[in-house]
Amino acid sequence: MSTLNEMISKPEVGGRKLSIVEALREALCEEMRRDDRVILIGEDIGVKGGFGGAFTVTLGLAEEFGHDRVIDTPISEAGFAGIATGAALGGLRPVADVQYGDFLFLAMDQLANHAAKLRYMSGGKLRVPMVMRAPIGATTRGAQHGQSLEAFFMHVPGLKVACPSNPYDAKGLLKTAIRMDDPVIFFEHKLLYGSKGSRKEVGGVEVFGTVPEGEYLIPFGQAKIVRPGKDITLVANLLMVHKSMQAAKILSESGIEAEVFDVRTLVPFDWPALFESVSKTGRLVIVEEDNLTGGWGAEVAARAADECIGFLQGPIRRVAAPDTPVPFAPVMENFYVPSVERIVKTVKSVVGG
Amino acid sequence: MSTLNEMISKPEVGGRKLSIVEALREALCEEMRRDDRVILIGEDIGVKGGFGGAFTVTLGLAEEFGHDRVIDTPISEAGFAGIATGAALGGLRPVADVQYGDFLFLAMDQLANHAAKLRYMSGGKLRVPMVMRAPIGATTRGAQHGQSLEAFFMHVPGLKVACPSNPYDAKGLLKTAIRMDDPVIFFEHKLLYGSKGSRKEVGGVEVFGTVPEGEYLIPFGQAKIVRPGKDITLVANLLMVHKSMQAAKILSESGIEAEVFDVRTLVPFDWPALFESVSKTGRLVIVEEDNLTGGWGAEVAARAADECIGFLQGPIRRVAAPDTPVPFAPVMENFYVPSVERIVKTVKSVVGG
Amino acid sequence: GPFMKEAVLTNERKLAMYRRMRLCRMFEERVNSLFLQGRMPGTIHQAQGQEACAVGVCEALNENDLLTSTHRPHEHAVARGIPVKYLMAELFAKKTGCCGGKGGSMHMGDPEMGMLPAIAIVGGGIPLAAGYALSFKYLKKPNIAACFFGDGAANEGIFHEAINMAAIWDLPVLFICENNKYGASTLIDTVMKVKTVSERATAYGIPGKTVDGNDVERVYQATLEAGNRARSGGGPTLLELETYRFAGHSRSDPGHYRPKEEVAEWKQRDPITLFEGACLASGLLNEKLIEETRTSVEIELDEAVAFAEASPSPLPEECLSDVYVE
Amino acid sequence: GPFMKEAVLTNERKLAMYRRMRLCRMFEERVNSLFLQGRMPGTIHQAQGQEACAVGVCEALNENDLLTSTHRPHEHAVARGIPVKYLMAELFAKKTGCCGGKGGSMHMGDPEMGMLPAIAIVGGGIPLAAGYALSFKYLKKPNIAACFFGDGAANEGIFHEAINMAAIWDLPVLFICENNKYGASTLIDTVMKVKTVSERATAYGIPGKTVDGNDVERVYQATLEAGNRARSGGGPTLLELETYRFAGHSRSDPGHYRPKEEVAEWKQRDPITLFEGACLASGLLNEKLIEETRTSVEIELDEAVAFAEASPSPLPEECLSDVYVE
Ligand SMILES: Cc1ncc(C[n+]2csc(CCOP(=O)(O)OP(=O)(O)O)c2C)c(N)n1
Ligand SMILES: Cc1ncc(C[n+]2csc(CCOP(=O)(O)OP(=O)(O)O)c2C)c(N)n1
Ligand SMILES: [Mg+2]
Ligand SMILES: [Mg+2]
Repeated sequence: MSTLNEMISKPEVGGRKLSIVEALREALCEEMRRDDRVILIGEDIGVKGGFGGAFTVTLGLAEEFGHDRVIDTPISEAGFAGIATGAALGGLRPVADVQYGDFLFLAMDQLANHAAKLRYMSGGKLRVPMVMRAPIGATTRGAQHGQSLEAFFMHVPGLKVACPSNPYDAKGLLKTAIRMDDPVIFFEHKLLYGSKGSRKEVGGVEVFGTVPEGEYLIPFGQAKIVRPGKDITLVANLLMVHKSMQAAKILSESGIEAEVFDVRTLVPFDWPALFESVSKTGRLVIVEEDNLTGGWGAEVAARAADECIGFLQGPIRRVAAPDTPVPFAPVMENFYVPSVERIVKTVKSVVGG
Repeated sequence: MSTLNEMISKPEVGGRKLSIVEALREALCEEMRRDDRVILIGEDIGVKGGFGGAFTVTLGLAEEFGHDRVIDTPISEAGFAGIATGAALGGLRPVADVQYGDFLFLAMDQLANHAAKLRYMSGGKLRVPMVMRAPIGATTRGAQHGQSLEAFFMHVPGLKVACPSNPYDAKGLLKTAIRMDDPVIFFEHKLLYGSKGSRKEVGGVEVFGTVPEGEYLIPFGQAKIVRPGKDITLVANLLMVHKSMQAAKILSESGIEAEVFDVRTLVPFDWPALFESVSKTGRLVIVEEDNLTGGWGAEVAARAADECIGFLQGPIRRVAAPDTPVPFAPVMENFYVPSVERIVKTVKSVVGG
Repeated sequence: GPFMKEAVLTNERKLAMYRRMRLCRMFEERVNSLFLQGRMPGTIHQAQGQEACAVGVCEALNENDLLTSTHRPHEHAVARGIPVKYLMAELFAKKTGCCGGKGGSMHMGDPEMGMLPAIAIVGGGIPLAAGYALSFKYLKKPNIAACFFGDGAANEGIFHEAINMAAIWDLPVLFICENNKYGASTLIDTVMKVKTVSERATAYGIPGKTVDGNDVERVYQATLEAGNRARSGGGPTLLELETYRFAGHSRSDPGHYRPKEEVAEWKQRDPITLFEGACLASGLLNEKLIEETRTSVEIELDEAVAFAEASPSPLPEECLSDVYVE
Repeated sequence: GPFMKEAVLTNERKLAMYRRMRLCRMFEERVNSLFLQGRMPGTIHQAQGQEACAVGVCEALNENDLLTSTHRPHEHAVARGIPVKYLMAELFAKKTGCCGGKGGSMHMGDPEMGMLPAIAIVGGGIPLAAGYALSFKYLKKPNIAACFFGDGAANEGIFHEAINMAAIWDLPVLFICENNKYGASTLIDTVMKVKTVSERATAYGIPGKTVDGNDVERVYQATLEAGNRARSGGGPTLLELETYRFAGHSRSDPGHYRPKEEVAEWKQRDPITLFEGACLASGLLNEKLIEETRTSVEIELDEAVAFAEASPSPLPEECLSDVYVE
């Protein structure tokens, strides 16, 4: 994968190859050094001899910043989401995290009814500079530990949503999210974390991207064309960017040049870039791990069906998980998660048809 | 409105004019008489001298069926959603309700991670025959009491979603939901309840539909063309069906015949009927009170942009609430909630363009 | 150490508290009649009868302390000292309202006056107060957060989670339960086996205390005590104020679920009459002063209504702003 | 009245309990080695050291009672009597597994054997057990629901909401907290000020009790007692079982956050060794019987693995079924 990944996170001079876990940890570390108000709050994130969070992202940070800034919580997702929100109102910049994205449902009221709406309810007097990190994606853990949840939060006005596909974006977007004065839901894909630490996953993608030393920020709302192409636009995020890149490679062998569009942030979404790409290619396929019905891909399709209808030379199709919970058995999970083959097949059905 | 409403709920012989509140109450009453296992569970639903729920739907039922079957709960939405789920697993048919749909976020984990997935996790051994009723819609109560939440639940595989626009459908769909072996989220619009009881709302629509005496069921997954038309398909639910009907009337004066499509249930959705209508009219506008981005209308647009692309003579547009929380001030709320004028304007932009 | 108010109330402060209680009550009465005249949109949840809670607690707070409230926030906002004209304007849905017309009755508040917009999700404000207290502690500020909620909120999971975290981290926050016996139409005894809400403090290893919520001086003392404890690092307290709402749950509620005798009994213990009586007895108040207070409050309310009516409505498109900072 | 088991355990039952404890332990050990050989997908949370809880509780349940479990369900499922071959097949992700391969380690269970699929959301099973108990009470069945959860789950809001409702409605449900001192890497004392989880029962007005969770007879007696109370309309009990997990939190956890001495100490109190010792002392067991037990368990596990391996995988498309009934 690393060559594909090179194309994604444009290597910079003085950069080093990092996994997403390392890139995220570096972003947290840099921001905490830069700004005292940045604190971390979550389960098992700072315990001595512990995990550094469910996926080792915060490993070592308690040692450097102490337990006043790396706060281990009880298992109380709604509670610490609300406490992070309150602390943000009070002037801190909390970065909270749930161990698996699926647990965001426990904090849904605090995130959707409170964090997202407080600024509005106050007539613009309040700011909620908090980040909620959430690992998503199916990894043979079954129905309650494998969902993709972007669509739920993309649909909550007041929240911003990021979903990086590689270490370079992960670091740059997380640093931006932490400095942002609005609440951000920051999605990370478990299979992209990389194998450093004890948590290597079967089916994991070795994404070691080149990440520049030190300071850089990536603005929200700027998508990235990770592969230019003239025949069709493939819109994807997180793990699906990599599968789309693989599909694009295969497709080009049969003369189809796909443009791969990495959304990077769902809220705000880079609509102008999408419309430009679709107007150019005339064809659109959206690739998401989320369940088909009501996934974020539906919004992308809907916008294109409004703005680009005159340019479309074929149906807009989505490659997504079927409308079922995440199954445990690998044979079923592999059928559930969109595969490179399904992407190729769907693209051909659009280009052909 | 009542004439429009006539067209919606096809009067039957022996029918009486009922408000949606009365129709829902009658459905609960009939099902409770028919089946001992049907129980109600919620806040302030059976208290002597109380409200009969936030909108009087359960008024009088505790008197007939007793407090073992009309169970008043503490203010514990997650808890009683889970208890209703457990009771359903144990063989009862609970009909739970939240006082305002907004509070469903508190029960999101129990509904989305448990009720929706238990059957699947058990390999098909379990059934979860429960209903969760939820009043939605903006009624000058502000950001935490006026959201439309259909999209969140349409996106959870394992849940079914109903959203009736009139008394006839309300009764028939609720009876079906109660007899169904899958968990159902049943949305009701506050402005459609009708003025019976103490709860008349400003801007409320007087929907007194003709409802036949006694037994009838309306299957899920059957949309209703409430107004036939050849020029454009207007897809709507709940209150927006009525606004779409008003818009259609105005449009026909300028020679545009809109076909108004009442979805009735979002899960399952009557896709064949939608595709048939759009293939016929060649134009599609979706009208929803939900926030635009990621609303259920996006899914409708996405499906049509896949299945009907060859028939489309114009862009697919959505008339929805903007991506903001619900504002309190009526002047702002009226701007927020899709108006008849906006529907007319949007339709003309599509038919014209 | 942090600034701590005197436990003993000066006459001056007592008179101010008396006037504030009157202002709370008369504000609610004025709002009620305006609402009945159809001059206010939405619904309202009023607090007549709970003035001693609002005023007693707020009197014990410092300027930069933080207050959170509920769906029943009018008196909390008045007691916290937000000028009534901005509250009235909010209820009139005007641009000059404390929330610019975006909040309304259930979200009254003003962060610049030390009160978050009220939270209308029962229990929803509890973790926000705890989190705000975390920021106070982290930033080494001498302040506390005080969180109002009702008896009904004590059965929400968030009550459990937030109080537990405040307890283990010794956060400077007061959890103040206005126990008015009912959550909407639901009698507390039917949804809780324990006799008092404050007993639940034991589950978190923090002090719990139940006091007469209609005795404004008791409420003040109890809040001050718990507040001083919190300010000096002693952690949170669960303070239960036994009180009663004279009006229905919301405007549309005639309150038939409450025995007439019970209502009558509590009206006998009207917190304003009680405090007035005490002040009359001690000679601090007299009929003339009482009359003057009423008149000055009337004038303040007249001006507030005039201000609200004269204020512009927001523009429809303004509903699009204040969603994000950037 | 409802059927209630004898408090005094016959030798026959003790021997059965002993074998079941062995089966639990050896099942976990077998699963562990199979997992390390890469023959099982996903992750696993094992319960070696907690056998007395699983077996003591399940011994006190009747056939049609209902058990709910957690992310650490293997021993609960074995103790409940689900044939190990179906559990093994589930871990092998086979169609013959107790969940047809859709559940996996964290959702082990079989409703037809009186155990819901385990709930992997910490605390998530608590209201389900209470709701199931509501159905028992409503349908006038003589049964109870028993709900396992960990010490960490006692800080989830759902714990508060569900136990409170079970209390006010006197539901026939047992809330059984396996307090193994840690929630993942988090020491209970750091996330709770109270010394025991059972103290929290007072907040709901129900009995709370803490017993030695490594003493299977004590666990049985306590569960039976609470169960009889529940069966006869006395309502729920919060039962805390003090125990310890010998292994890491999950397969990937070396457990460095626990003092070696602590682990060693608890291993001294291995629940199986303790019960074995007692049975040897009373002459109920002898080396020969112990050896025979081990052997028969080995054979049962060999057969389970053989069954699992010989079983077909589900078809990929089968992931589309079992979402809805209709
Ligand atoms: C989470 C949630 N559930 C239900 C409601 C509806 N509701 C509004 S106020 C109320 C009663 C609250 O009772 P209590 O907490 O005692 O406060 P009080 O009204 O007595 O001041 C209810 C059920 C709500 N606003 N939020
Ligand atoms: C709601 C939720 N939050 C977090 C997790 C991740 N997680 C799984 S097990 C666990 C620790 C649970 O501790 P405890 O309840 O004591 O059970 P134990 O593992 O000790 O048996 C955590 C945090 C989860 N599965 N669900
Ligand atoms: Mg109350
Ligand atoms: Mg534990």
